[in-house]
Amino acid sequence: MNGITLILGLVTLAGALASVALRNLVHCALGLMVAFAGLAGLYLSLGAQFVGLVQVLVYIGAVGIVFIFAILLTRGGGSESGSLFSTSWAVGGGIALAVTGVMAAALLQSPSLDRGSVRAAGPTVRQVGESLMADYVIPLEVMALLLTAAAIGAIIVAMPEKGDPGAPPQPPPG
Amino acid sequence: MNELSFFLLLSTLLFGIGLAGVLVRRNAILVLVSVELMLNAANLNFIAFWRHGAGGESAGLMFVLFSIAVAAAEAAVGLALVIAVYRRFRTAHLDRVDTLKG
Amino acid sequence: MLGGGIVKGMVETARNFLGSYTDEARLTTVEYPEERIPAKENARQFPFLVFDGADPMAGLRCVACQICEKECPPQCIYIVKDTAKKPDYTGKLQFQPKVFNIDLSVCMSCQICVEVCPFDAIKMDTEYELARTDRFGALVFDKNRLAKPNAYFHKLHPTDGAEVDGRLAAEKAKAEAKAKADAEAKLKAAAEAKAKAAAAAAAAPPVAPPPASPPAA
Amino acid sequence: MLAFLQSLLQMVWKTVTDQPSPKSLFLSHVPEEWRPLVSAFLSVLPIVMVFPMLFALTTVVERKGLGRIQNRPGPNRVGPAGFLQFAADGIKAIIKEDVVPRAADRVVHFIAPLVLVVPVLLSYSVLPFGRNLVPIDLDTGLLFFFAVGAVTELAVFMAGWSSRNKYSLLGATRAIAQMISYEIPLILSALTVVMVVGTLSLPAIAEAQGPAPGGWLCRWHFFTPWGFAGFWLFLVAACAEANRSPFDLPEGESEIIAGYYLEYSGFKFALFFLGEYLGLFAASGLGITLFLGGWHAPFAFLEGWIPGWVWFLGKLVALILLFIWVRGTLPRVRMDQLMNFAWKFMLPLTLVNMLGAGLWHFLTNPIARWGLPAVLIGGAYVVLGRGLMPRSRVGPRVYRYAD
Repeated sequence: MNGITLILGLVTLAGALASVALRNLVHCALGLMVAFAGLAGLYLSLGAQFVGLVQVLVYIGAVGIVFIFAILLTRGGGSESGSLFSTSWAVGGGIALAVTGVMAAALLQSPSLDRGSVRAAGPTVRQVGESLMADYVIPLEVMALLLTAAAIGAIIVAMPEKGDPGAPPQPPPG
Repeated sequence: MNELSFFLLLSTLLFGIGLAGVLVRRNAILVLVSVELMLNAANLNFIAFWRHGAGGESAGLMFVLFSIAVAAAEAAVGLALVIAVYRRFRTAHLDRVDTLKG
Repeated sequence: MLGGGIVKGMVETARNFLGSYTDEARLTTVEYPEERIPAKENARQFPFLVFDGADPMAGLRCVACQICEKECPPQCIYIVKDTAKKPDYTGKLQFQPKVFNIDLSVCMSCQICVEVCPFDAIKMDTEYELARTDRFGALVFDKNRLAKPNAYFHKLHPTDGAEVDGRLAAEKAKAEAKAKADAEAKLKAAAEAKAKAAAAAAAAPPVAPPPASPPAA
Repeated sequence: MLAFLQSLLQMVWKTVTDQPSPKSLFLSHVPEEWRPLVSAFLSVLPIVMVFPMLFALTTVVERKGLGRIQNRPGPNRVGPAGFLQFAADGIKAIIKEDVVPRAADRVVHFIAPLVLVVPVLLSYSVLPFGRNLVPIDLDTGLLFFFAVGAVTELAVFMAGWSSRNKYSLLGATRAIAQMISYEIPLILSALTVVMVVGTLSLPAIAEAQGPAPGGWLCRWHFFTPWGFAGFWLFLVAACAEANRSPFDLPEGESEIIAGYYLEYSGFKFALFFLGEYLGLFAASGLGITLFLGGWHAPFAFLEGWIPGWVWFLGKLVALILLFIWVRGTLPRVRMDQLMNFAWKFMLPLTLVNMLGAGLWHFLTNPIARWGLPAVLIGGAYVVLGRGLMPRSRVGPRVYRYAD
């Protein structure tokens, strides 16, 4: 653990905090991007080059943009009006704090974390590709199916229905 | 504190922030954002354990790759649902989407 | 075939590109500060005031009738009438402007002032290099700055100038003829009156001298 | 001191003549703890100097070229034949007032140009500019390039949204939609090379396109059926990714004024301009590395005595001139044409192209190896092209009443 890792960790946490605590939804999404970028940096510092770059490509390039489009499509671009938090925010925050505390305590007390072996560097792209195509070929295919189904499903769910009472009013003809 | 426990602590905090976001924020999109944070916390755990694990296994990396793909699918479907809900209720605020009638 | 049109277009632009180096006639642009296109006869930019003779202020045709001020759509003209009068080209005494300002930053070069002017006193200039560093004071032109000799107007718009001069000369000739006729009539009347008076003088003394005739322009 | 200068000169000489590890001798004169920093600095410095300079010259050449295409001389006032115009423009951009709209989101508005330029500069770090000139020889170079390029979309959104201007936001959403649509053909057309060469490392891909043993022609991927198609697909997709004409809808001066950088002025606007051009150069450099043999000469006998970076730079300049030529020729496409072109023409064609690359990889008979992918890709091109054409043929307009 060196200084850069620490800084990346702090950046990630700051981004994560910003993404759940800010009032403006677009700022939240941008905070989420910061957290993703920090995580990608952490992956790189852990020697997982391929995963780190995939993280940037998929999370920042695709998921983040989808979030931003969803925010704009639900008119969340301005500051959120009304209550920022739910009515039971104290209970929820308490539960989250408790879970985090329990996990952190368990973690700090665990004796089995002191492992000596540290991997020198990640597998090369060739190794990643070979294991994807050999050992993990069935999960890969299932994943392809899942992604296709998700794409079709997302289109169908988001498509406006004919005669939907909530659908945006059609402009009068003529 | 060694490196592994640093990363595990980091991922615990990340998970905690995500959990708090899910439980506390009431905008549907922000709930999804928080879910993504929790997923990423799990990914960080996988990578950290892969790095400090024994043997030449790359299962941790593979799991993260698949997890990222699942997260992409989840985000697409989840946000499509949010948009459908918004179209029906004119809001993405979960407390105001409280009817089960179709 | 998809893409054929793109290739055709690319060939065309390549021909333009190479042709512009080999054939100077293709270049349609004018290198402005060094080269200029001579202004067309009907070109117009901003108005100016025409004066006759040598002295700009004495020869100003404007009689401060304020028609242009009223007609100007963006209201960029400001006129104050002078109390002193001066004779115009026909020799008639007319008002003259004490202040005549045109704000060029407001003027829209519509030429309506020229159309409505009954005295051919305001005409359109073709000067366009009017950039100033001060956009408030420096672009308000007063009558000294606006006054330009009739010869300048002739240089800009020869046809228009000839027509205006012809008309003015005709009017002046008419006015002179009228004045002459008037004078003759008056002379005649005076002679008749004189004769009458002479006839009457035998009975009574003369009453008053005849009124002075207007001076010839 | 003399030895230090000598090593410095030797480093420059080794860099210019394509010799391996030019920095090693020089770095031995640097204190131990400074070496990584100096090494990184020496790698970054040429990129930061050469490419913005190339950008500056490109702006002038582009304006002059477009002018000549339109039969006018173009900028010719500042400096000899107008070639110092970029200096005048740069000085103007720096001393201009930086206007930020009152309603704008100031922080995001400030960060957006940086988020655009920094990743673009980062993407240069994996491109091999010459035989031994690659800043970082990443195992995952191609993935790095695309991952870093994906951040551009975010910068565009930040710029458009933070300006609080409806034209900016429209431009940003247009740009993002366009970039996402064309990223898929871009990556898929680049993947054919990865399939054949079997690596994501860009220096290795460039290395694989050297002269065949005993042959006179270099094995550029451009000289194969899938590589030929892939190169043009890549070029079109890169053009759209960089928002270049004829795909410059996000700017669309006639309808949305200037798109996402409408509310930027002065130096921030210059940064956007710089980022856009540097992105174009980077994409061109990637296209050169993937398809046009990187730093290899086209013929084997030219190899070696002309240094590799000269070839790379020459190809880059040729591609830039091609982009300028295209910009001077083609009018801007419509939004629906843009999307149709991406999803109904580019995407299927890149998929067929991948199939062709696979056939090329596995077939051994030279006739089948050349013929099958060529027929496949050519057939797909014709069929898809016919499908894109409107049903009723476009002919000369007939006037029924006015004559």
